[in-house]
Amino acid sequence: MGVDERGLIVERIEALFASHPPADTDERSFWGAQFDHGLAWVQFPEGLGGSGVSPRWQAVVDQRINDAGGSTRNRINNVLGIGMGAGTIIAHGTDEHRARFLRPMFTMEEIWCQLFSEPGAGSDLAALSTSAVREDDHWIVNGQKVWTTLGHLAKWGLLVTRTDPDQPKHAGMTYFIVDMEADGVDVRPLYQITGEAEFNEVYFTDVVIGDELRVGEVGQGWGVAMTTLMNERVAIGGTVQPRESGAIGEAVQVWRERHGEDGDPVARDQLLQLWAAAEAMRLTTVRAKEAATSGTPGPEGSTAKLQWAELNKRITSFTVDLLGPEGLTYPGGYSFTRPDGSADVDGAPHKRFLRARANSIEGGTSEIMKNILGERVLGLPGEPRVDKDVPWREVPRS
Amino acid sequence: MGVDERGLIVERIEALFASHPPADTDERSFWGAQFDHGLAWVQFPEGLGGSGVSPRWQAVVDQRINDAGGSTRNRINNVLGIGMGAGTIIAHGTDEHRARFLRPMFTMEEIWCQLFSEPGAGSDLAALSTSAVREDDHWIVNGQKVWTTLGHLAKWGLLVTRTDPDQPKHAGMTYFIVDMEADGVDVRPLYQITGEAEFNEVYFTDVVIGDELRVGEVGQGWGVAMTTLMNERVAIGGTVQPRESGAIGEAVQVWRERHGEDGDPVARDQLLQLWAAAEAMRLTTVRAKEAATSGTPGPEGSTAKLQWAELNKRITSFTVDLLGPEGLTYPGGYSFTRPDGSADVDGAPHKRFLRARANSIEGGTSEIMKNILGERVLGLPGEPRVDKDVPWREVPRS
Amino acid sequence: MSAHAAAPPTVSYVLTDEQRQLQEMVRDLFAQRAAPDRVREVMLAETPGYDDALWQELANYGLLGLTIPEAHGGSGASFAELAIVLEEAGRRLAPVPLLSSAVLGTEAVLGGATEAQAAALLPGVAAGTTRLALAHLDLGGDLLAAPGVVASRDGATWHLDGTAAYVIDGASATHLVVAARAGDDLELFVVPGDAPGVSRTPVEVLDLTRPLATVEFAGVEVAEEDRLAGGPAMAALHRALTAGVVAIAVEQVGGTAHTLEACTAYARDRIQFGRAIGSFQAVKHRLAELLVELESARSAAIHAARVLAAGEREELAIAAPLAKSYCSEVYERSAADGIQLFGGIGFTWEHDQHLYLKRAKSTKLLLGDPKHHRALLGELLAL
Amino acid sequence: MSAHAAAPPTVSYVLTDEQRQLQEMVRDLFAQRAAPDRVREVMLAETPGYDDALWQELANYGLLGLTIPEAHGGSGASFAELAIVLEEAGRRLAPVPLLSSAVLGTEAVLGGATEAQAAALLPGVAAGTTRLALAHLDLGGDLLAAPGVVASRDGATWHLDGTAAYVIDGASATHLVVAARAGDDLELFVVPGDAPGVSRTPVEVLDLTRPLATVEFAGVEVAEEDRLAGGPAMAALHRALTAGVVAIAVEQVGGTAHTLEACTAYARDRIQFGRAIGSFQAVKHRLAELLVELESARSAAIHAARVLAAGEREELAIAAPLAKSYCSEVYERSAADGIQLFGGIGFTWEHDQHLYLKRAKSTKLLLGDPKHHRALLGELLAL
Repeated sequence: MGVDERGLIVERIEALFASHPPADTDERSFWGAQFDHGLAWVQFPEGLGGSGVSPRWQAVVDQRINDAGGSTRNRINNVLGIGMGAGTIIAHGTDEHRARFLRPMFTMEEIWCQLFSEPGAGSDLAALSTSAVREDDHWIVNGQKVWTTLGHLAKWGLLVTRTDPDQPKHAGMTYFIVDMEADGVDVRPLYQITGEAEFNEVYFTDVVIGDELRVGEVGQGWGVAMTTLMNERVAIGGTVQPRESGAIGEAVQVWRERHGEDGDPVARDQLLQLWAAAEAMRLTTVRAKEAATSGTPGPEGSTAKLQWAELNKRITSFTVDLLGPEGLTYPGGYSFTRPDGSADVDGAPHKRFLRARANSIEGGTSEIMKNILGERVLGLPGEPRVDKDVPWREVPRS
Repeated sequence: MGVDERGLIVERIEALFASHPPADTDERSFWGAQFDHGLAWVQFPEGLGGSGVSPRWQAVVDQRINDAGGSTRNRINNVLGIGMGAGTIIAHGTDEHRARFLRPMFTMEEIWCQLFSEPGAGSDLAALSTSAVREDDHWIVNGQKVWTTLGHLAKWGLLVTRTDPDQPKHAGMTYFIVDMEADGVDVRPLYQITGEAEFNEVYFTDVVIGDELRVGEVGQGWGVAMTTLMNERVAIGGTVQPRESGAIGEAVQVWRERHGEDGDPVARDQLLQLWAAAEAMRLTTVRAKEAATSGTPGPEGSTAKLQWAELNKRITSFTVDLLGPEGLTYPGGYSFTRPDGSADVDGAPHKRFLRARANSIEGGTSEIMKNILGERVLGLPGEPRVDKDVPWREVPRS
Repeated sequence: MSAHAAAPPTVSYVLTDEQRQLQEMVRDLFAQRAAPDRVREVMLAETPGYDDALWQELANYGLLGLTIPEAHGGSGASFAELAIVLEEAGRRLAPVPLLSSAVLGTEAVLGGATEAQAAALLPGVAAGTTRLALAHLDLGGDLLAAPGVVASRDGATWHLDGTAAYVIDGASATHLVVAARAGDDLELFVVPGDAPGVSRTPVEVLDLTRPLATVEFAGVEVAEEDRLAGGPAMAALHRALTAGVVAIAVEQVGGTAHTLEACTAYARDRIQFGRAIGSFQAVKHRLAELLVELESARSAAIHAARVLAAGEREELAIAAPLAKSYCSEVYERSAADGIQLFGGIGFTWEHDQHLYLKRAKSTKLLLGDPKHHRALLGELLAL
Repeated sequence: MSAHAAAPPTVSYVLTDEQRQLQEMVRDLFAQRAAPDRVREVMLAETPGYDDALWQELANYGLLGLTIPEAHGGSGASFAELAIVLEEAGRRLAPVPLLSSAVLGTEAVLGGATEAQAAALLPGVAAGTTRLALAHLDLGGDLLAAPGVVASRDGATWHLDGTAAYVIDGASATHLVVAARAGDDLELFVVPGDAPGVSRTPVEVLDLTRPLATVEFAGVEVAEEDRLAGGPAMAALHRALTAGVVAIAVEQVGGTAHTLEACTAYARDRIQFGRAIGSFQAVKHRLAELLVELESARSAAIHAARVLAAGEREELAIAAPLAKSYCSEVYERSAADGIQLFGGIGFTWEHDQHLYLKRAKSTKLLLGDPKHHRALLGELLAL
């Protein structure tokens, strides 16, 4: 079977490259053709950007595109759509959703954002209170969301709302696709400790969403959101990077430039501890990738996310220490600007140090990740719950 | 007021020393006279070994005795009596208890032990199941206790029992003094990972205790036990030691003997981290002692216990690492003997390394200590409880 | 082995009634005058880099001359009292140049000036009209490295050339205490901040609440009478830096205490899963650990401040690096954990926790990082 | 910079069907034959220091010759298969001399022996009748330090004098592979354990499940034909020690995995406060962290075993110290945390967790501690 799949994929790649030489085709056209050849998400059905094969062939496709001078930056720059929304739409959307949204998402004609977290619903996402009230064939949405990456650029948002406050918290939610250009949607920059606004706050005031943009059944929004989040946690920290890249690569570079072989042995040992931990983690992603034979992300993805977040924080902090007195500076100053693109981190070690503080918060805090690992992987019992089996409106919130 | 107290104490010390020169009096006679002069526990009432003054004067007394060549080792060798039982008897005992037990406790004519923990009731002490059933003027006790220091040497035990299984767990307990030589008391050595049996298991089979040996009211055993435990946690880690003594002193000694100024800089920095932590902790005990104006031990004692336990574990483990290949050995071998005296630790670093593993378990685990600090000192709310307000016999146990 | 002796009993850890009153007064003052909005206003302003009204108020209360003799306009208290002010300033990140002027600058002058020089300089310092900054680092910025400024003498006039880096409050100080190499010697000069040939450039700093400047000297003329001539300049510089190290440790304790208090309050109020998050062990235990660390750090810092105040030099040589290394790490860990405990909101610019993280990171690196101070400790203990 | 290249794609991390069968078979075998009671019985017995019946069973299954060529009586598999056996042995603390004989001794012979010497020795090793032990440390016990044994040649006969310390299974081995100094050279000799002049004294060990001996050589006569002459002895010794380092890392993963499983089971069953203790975050989160650490350690150890099996020497030079340093620390932390998680019962002799703690501490120090291996790594990476 694997042999057939490989043959199919190689054949399609060659057909794609013949009609649209990667290096000589503009990005948008190329991505459209890639979609039409079933090579956007190879595990998706035919006609929806897929070829119905194992998702592991996607790496082969992307590698070939990169080798041939093409771009796969859409996966990064529209990550909330391509990485998380697409899988959700395939799993829970209607045929109309699939036909309408997937292709322009993949070609980046339409950017997507995610509207889950709220000021009062962070780790406890299911406590969310943004309301959607049905009127005839549409819904009226009011509330506030936070941490909305790309919100200011997005055409569409993945939105979870409270539709029945009298149900227990997990049972009264409904999931929508919302037009970010609709009346009553107000996107404001949210400045972070780096001095940049990578995220947004989004306010909804009497925003109208047609019922045809509902994803999943009324009251089933939690299950749909979980599909999106599982994809997110796999995306964070779960990809295989080259040895000595990322944060540890930067630490090594600072060490070589400023310390090197005459450097302080104590700092060197700390660097090597971090190097070893980073490499052991990297080898785990290699191993996990090799072991993954199906495309369904499971709780194992949480391991990588947790470990990466904690290690990234340690390494970036250590790197600033290696700078010595220059660690007192913030090159370029606090700009109070909105960076381009999504959460990719670049710039001086100082900014990466600050940016990394969010790693253990965004996409599931480290505490939540440990609960998930403990309960779903190790099978430990949950804590006594005071917020289940009672109507949402009766549960204390802040 | 402080001036009066000082004058009183100094006067009594001088009277004691005049009649019983510390260096020339046998220990037992001296301790008896010390008791009779009100200098055993200075904060206790007159006639019960005390002088009714602030407990801080005790340090002056003990210092003077030591300086004069006398011994205060009774405080260590009968620690469960002098350190914990005495305060409990003063607070909750009858006049008969006070008259009968305190003096021979202080003179070490009678050794005491503590019978709280059970195999199924460790951190959750209030889950204990050793039963005491009333018959006329006495009680019949059945059950098993563990971690009984000095159990094999003790004349008397501080015992907490379950007297009403139909009450919620904290309400159905009663506290007794038990004669360890009574019929039906079986003390067995409990070997530890060091190969020694510093503790015992104690089995009770139809042991008879007269009601006159009950401490506190029936059903009030939990409150009495708390008095004992507060004294214990203060005793552990709360005393002021000289700089560079104890575990860090041993680490420094190993470093000097085997490494010294040419030693590995990485190990030196680790040693100095531990040195700094140990000294900061020591200075905290100095500060706490100076700040303590009353003799009522409070939850602050938990800070010292928690910190000392965790640090002692780190230091003793590091010290074995400093030994290099000799860390592979266990000098003297595993003896399977019962050491003299109480939990004082001596011998090779290897044994201290193993012994220290229990520091964060005995006298309240570090997890319990953190709960106490979080809830009683910081005022954080407790967890939802499933074991309160229901009869003890209905609560799940293991 | 005398360096090993335990802290002498002359040092007391308990506040006197007067000290407690001072603590309450200063805490109230900073709570009112160094509220977060005001701190942000000052830190984002182009100039002057500190809050002059608050500074004058501190002067009016006599808090800028606590270690200055009464003969020179000070209150003749001790570093123990100054430490109380520094801890409270650290708790609020108060935007005033205490570290630069009241500690580093004042101690350098106290250590290096003649009586006449002290009489000329210190009354202004105590009154708040003179604000000193210590310029002693080269661009490499190593602690006690050869300064980047060279002094050459021409009769009764000196010429200063070179660059001093990472000068705390260097742009706003009225006077710079400049450590300069003069042949094989080190000399300290007091130079007006606006003297001809002095140019001061603010550094883009991680911690906006503590401005730094790069100060360049191009043929700056200094009269011989402005060379501190009361004693060896190296000893005076060492005295200033030791006091600075202790001051930072005390300030770090204040910042850690603030973090613990703020996080604890939040953990009591913030509800997730129908419960206050402080009821979860993941949060509760981390705060309990922080409490333990804070109390130890406080002990180390108080000890150092007290032995400094008591003039116990031998013990200070141990106590200062102990405090700086230990408190730096506790502050950094607590400030970083604070962000995690606050969660997403803690990562926003509008929340204050990041100001503490940045202060923690900066003070950890300032005047020698923990490894540096542990190495000093190792030498003293002969380990 | 080639040492920096990522792991070559030739190394696979997924078990083949055959390897999975081997893993299941060995796991079952040790579960039955190396149950805790049996481990304790062997460890407390005066002699022989290992379980001979289990050893013979391993031999019968062909597990003692996995890395020995078929021509010499082995199964001609690879270190990847041996690593599977070692991990399972580590999981059970199986009382068999795998590390000493199947790894250190066998690799020294494979690296140093002539074809004839290999043909004479290895069939017995594979059959379990020959048990090798490597004697290469002096009393100082540093890794690769000058051995404490000196060899002097007299015609076709060598004389060995001196002491070899910390010889793993040295008292029970049938043959010792002795590293000795011969002038400026290093030589390896194969000496029967009961040769005249050899005296072997068991060491009082922290980890009773892995006996060590001090072996003294007093004018021991060895024929030239028992000097390993197939290649440079230093290279053979290095090969043996590298394999030993990787073997220990793999074994440490087995011990860590056992600890996590045992603690998790206990945390599900043990009730305090009316709840399984695994429902408390203090326990749950620590176990989750342990899971993360275990999986990383496993990756590092498997990687090292696979590159060793694949003969990728350049990558092995990085992979081996990486695995030893990382897995040692994970094992030690997990084994110590295990005691805490079990609480009081975990501190008793009758509970098994202390056996893992002692194994963890011992293997951390054996053949170079983590700092040593990180220093090696630093040299290789030019950091």
